[in-house]
Amino acid sequence: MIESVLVANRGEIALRVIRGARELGIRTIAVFSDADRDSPHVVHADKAVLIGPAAASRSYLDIDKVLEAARTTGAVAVHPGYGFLAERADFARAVADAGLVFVGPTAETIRAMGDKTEARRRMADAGVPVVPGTASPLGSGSEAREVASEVGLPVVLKAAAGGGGKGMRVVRRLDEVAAAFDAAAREARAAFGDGSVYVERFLERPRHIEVQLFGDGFGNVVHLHERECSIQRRHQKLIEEAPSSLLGPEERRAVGEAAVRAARAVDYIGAGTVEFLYQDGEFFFLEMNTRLQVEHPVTEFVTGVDLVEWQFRVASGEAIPMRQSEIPLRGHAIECRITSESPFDGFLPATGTVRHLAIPGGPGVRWDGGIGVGSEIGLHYDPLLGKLITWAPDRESAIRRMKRALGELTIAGVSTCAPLLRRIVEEPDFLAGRLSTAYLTEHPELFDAGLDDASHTAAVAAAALLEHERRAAVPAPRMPHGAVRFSDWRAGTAPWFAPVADGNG
Amino acid sequence: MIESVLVANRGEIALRVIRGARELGIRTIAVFSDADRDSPHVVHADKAVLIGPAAASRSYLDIDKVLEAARTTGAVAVHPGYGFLAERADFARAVADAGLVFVGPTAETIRAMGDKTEARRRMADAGVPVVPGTASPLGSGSEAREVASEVGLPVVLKAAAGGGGKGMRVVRRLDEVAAAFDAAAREARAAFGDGSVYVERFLERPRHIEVQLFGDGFGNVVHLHERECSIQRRHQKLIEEAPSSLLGPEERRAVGEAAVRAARAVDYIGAGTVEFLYQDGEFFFLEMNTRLQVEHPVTEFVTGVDLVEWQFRVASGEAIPMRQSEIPLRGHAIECRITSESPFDGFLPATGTVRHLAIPGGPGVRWDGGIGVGSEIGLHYDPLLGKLITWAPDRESAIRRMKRALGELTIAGVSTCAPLLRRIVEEPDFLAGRLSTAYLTEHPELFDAGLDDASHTAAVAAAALLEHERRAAVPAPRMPHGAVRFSDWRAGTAPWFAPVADGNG
Amino acid sequence: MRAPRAVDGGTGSRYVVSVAGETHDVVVDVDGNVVIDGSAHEASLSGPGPARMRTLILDGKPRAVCAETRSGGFWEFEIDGDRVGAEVLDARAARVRALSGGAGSERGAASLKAPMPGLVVEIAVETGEIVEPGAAVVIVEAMKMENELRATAAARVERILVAPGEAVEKGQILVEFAEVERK
Amino acid sequence: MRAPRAVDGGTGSRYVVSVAGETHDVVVDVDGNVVIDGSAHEASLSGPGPARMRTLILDGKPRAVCAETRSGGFWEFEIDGDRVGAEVLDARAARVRALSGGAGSERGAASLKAPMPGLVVEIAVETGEIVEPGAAVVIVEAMKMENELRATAAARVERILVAPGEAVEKGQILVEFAEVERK
Repeated sequence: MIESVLVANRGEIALRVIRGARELGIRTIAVFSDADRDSPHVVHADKAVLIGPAAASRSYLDIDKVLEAARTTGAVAVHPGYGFLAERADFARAVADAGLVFVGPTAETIRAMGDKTEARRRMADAGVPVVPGTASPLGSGSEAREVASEVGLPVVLKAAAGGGGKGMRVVRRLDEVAAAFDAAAREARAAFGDGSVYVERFLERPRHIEVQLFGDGFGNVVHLHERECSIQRRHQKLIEEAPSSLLGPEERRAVGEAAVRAARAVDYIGAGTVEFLYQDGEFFFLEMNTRLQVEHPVTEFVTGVDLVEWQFRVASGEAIPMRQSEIPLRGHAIECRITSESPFDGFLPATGTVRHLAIPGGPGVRWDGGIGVGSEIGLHYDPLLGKLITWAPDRESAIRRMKRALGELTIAGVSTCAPLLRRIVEEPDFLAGRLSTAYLTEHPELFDAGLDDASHTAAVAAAALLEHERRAAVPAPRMPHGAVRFSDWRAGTAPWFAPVADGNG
Repeated sequence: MIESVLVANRGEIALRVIRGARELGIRTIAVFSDADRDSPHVVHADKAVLIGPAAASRSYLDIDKVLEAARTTGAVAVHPGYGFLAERADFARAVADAGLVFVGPTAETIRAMGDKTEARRRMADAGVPVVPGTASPLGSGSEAREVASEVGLPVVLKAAAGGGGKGMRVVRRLDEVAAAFDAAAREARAAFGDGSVYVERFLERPRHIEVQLFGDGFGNVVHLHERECSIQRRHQKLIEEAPSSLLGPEERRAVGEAAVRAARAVDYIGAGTVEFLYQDGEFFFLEMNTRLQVEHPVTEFVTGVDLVEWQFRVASGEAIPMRQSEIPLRGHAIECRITSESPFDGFLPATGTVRHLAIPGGPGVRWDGGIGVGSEIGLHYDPLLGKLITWAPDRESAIRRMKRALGELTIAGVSTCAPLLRRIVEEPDFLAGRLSTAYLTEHPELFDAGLDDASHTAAVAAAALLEHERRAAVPAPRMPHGAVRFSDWRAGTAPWFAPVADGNG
Repeated sequence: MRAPRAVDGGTGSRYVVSVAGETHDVVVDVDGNVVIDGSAHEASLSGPGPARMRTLILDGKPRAVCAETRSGGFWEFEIDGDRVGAEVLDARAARVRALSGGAGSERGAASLKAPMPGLVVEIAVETGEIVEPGAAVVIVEAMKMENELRATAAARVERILVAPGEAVEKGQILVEFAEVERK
Repeated sequence: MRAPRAVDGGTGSRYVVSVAGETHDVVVDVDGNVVIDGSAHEASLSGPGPARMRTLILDGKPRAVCAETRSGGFWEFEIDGDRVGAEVLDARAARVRALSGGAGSERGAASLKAPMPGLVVEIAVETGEIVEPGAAVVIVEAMKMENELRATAAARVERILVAPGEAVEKGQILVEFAEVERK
């Protein structure tokens, strides 16, 4: 087993990796920016190294600083988590060149799968079905327009270096293609330093099904069954589950085998995920993510496998400890992403200081968080505060457990998407497994703010009692007359900008 | 399914029961004393009823007040949790007489098993081996002395109405029997309102193995495998696990079948536990607990069964949903009880206000707590603040995970036993599974307070920096010269009174 | 803990509470029970004090309330899993506001404020233009995502106060609007 | 944030810190680094302020510190999972204490205080008696358990201040002892 690891990340995933390493007796080294000095991922590491200011480009994305931290602390391996440098082939290569173990696939695999257009080519060659579209990045908005008219509308523009919905635009009218191309390219350049954009036919109501893979470099490639991540907004996953309620045993085996074929085609080593879109009985390869996924805990719950442990074992030169037939699939797991976003204000990013934190507990509940009381939630990084995961013997029970757990979760001081999640886990289509990536746009009623009568009355009582108590505690202040009030402009229930949830990602 | 339930308890077990009920859609009614107005078990219920002052005798132990609360809220069932009224046959009968469903066995079963001497008789009749001792309560200290000399020293004096180590005394010298009898009777009277005491031969180094049972009144009785709870102090369990590292498949089946035999002998309905002592290849019946146990989560982790759900199903007249052969046993689970006690001061009860709470997370970790930030920890109730439970595919991994999780747990503002637990999960005999109820007395080194050099240096630096910061923030106060200091009398590492951990309970 | 005496008689302290656009008369009596628009409710608010988790038990139903106050009777809290803003005036202040024209007087004017700090990427409107509900007004980049701020009502663009490339603070006014007369 | 100037020269603030019976000279420099008994350590203490979780990074190793202070330089905190008490004097106060005889002067006298509130069940000693280490002195009931308070050193019982059946507060003196001369 490797002796030590530097975790080149922050937030919940850095803490997740540190937890896994600690359990294996691996010495852990955290890196942190000025903004993260008090983060849980720092305090739970054996060593912590300040690598720069809050801006990610000057800290978590700065390869030289990360490698310097590894050198000074004597780290023998580097775990990239997800995001930041996780899918940067040059980083994987720089880590290897520095004589360190990169916990992930080879730079060549990352490069091939990171270029979404090359990935499409290689998968098509390996006999894995892909969505119709361009085979290479487009040169301009007008070229994009041409291709779009060939492929047929609607189309989706995607960053070749992309992921997570960034640099992605769905277009339904030909005259909007050029402007959308410019916006997508701009966003892609800002997010990935690469403005390349390509076009695919846009599937209107697909389900997002992905398969967890593991390869070990000894010729073993196994899958750990599928996850379904159809509940998305702005191409970003919001709720994930395992297994998919869609698949029967036959389809499960078929899609698992297709994923293994895809992984073998690129000599895959470590943890990876092949994403598919499913529509009208057909699976299409979407992309391969050459890293741990945000939603890996649902797979851990239904298989009992610790995926981070497997990552460290494979990175240490061990073989995968299970055969395909030995990998269990037990019960059902659901994950809700808790982000610092205001769901009823079009998912506007929210900021604040965490003043109170109540984490759900009890049977079948897991919390993977990256915050503590006192954490400052700013705008420098991804808004993911934590993930709430539940397990139960069947999907219905897992959802009921999630509903119960969401009711216990309190993060005071910053708006989160939890109020929306609480509505989804009670919504009949979700309960029945009638899912697609268009789910949120097809359920605008979920975004109608407004308390029920009992809650409204309780809010009135609470406000009166709080103010009454405050006045009793301090000399009564003079009330400003006709002062600030909630603006008409923002009043009402319509969000500032409509949630665009019709993507693939 | 029953429509509503009143939970006649407080703290973590009340919250556990409320969680289970909520997931089944059962309306929940909490009761609370003046001291518990802000407790998590109150806020997570659908209704909450104040039933009296802090003293348990005037609130949680007051049968009339509990039944009155059930009546006014229209509860159709009552769940007693553990402790308080859970093993009071008169309560079970009063609940039934009020036309409510008691979530537990019949009053007759509770009475028979609650009288430890009658339980011994009935088990002996059913062919379950019992520890040599008296068949009925003793009349006086001198009678106790007589019996002790017959059975052979050492002996243990036990409250007939007892449980949880209260009213229990181990005696090794004949001339100490009479005084110990008086003390045990006094404690038993205070704790259970019944001063009856009986005598058993004391096993010096037994292991505590218990079997989880379920009966449904349709003739089905199953066991959910065993737990081992050998790590105890003052007859109170501190660490529990499932399965026991002692048993092979044959022994597991044998002890499970003995437990089922015991349950059938009393027509058992609901969740129950048969406790055995194991020494030198032999099992002896210790007692039967006619309720949910504190340590039930380890069984839930290895079987995937929600025991509270099963309790509600059986109480609603459903049959047990699994056959014996279908009950899984997967991996290994460990539970650490987190109590408000100072382990290095002889487990003195600690009080305080919870100022900060950091709950461990990540894979295979469960927290069942009854406290939140702001909770006042007083002396009115049991010192159990919460339970930390971990699961992993094998015992070694589960312990490593527990070590990691204990490292993440912070409860600031009140002393807990966590520092001792952190030492136990690294101690070689514990790691090797060399356990007995004498474990803590045989490992006095665990109680040697004292930081290692690095921690000592960190403490010095922290104190200097904290004081430095405090002085910078406020005008420097004049230091009192030659003022209060840590008393010589209490200095040193010896605890105020030695931990007495050589019990059975 | 004693509250100021009620201003206009009665046996408790009187407040006017606005939640989600609705206004209610509330009386808090000496025991902490409340009368809302004439209906009496048994209430208790307990807990370790402000900025912490509080427990509200209203007519026997417990709820966690974690509240923050901004100055002058404005409260924001989570209740039953949703976030709520509330304004509490005492009875006298409410009367004064009503007499002076109160909340109604500002109707028609509105401004678009930056909902978070970020970088202005694009201004999608021009001065004098009438925007329709749903139309993009300004695009602000934050967290590497472009956020399109759209109109929720029809309005005329009065002034544009920022330019593309400009960094803006949360709450900074980006565009001012005038009301559009509807036929 | 500036600390009081160092009393006896040097480039930082000087303190005498007692932890677990050991005393150390500590200098805190303007950057918040520390010199402990002449050894320099890189240090940073960050976090949201007192009564909250703080992060101490000492020579690159991070630790959570959750500290409480009682008045006058006494700190109690959890570090690496153990609870620690510490006393911090500035250099001048430490010198004055040393000159006046300081900590040593009270040796020999001791008292048994109630470690928690409870009910005295039994007094196991008599005035004038010499108790041996490990001997029971008083039995106090709390949380329905009897707690035997035992001697950890030999001592002569000087005064007994409570009686069986009496309710006692935490910290209340139960028995006073005098030192026993050892041959």
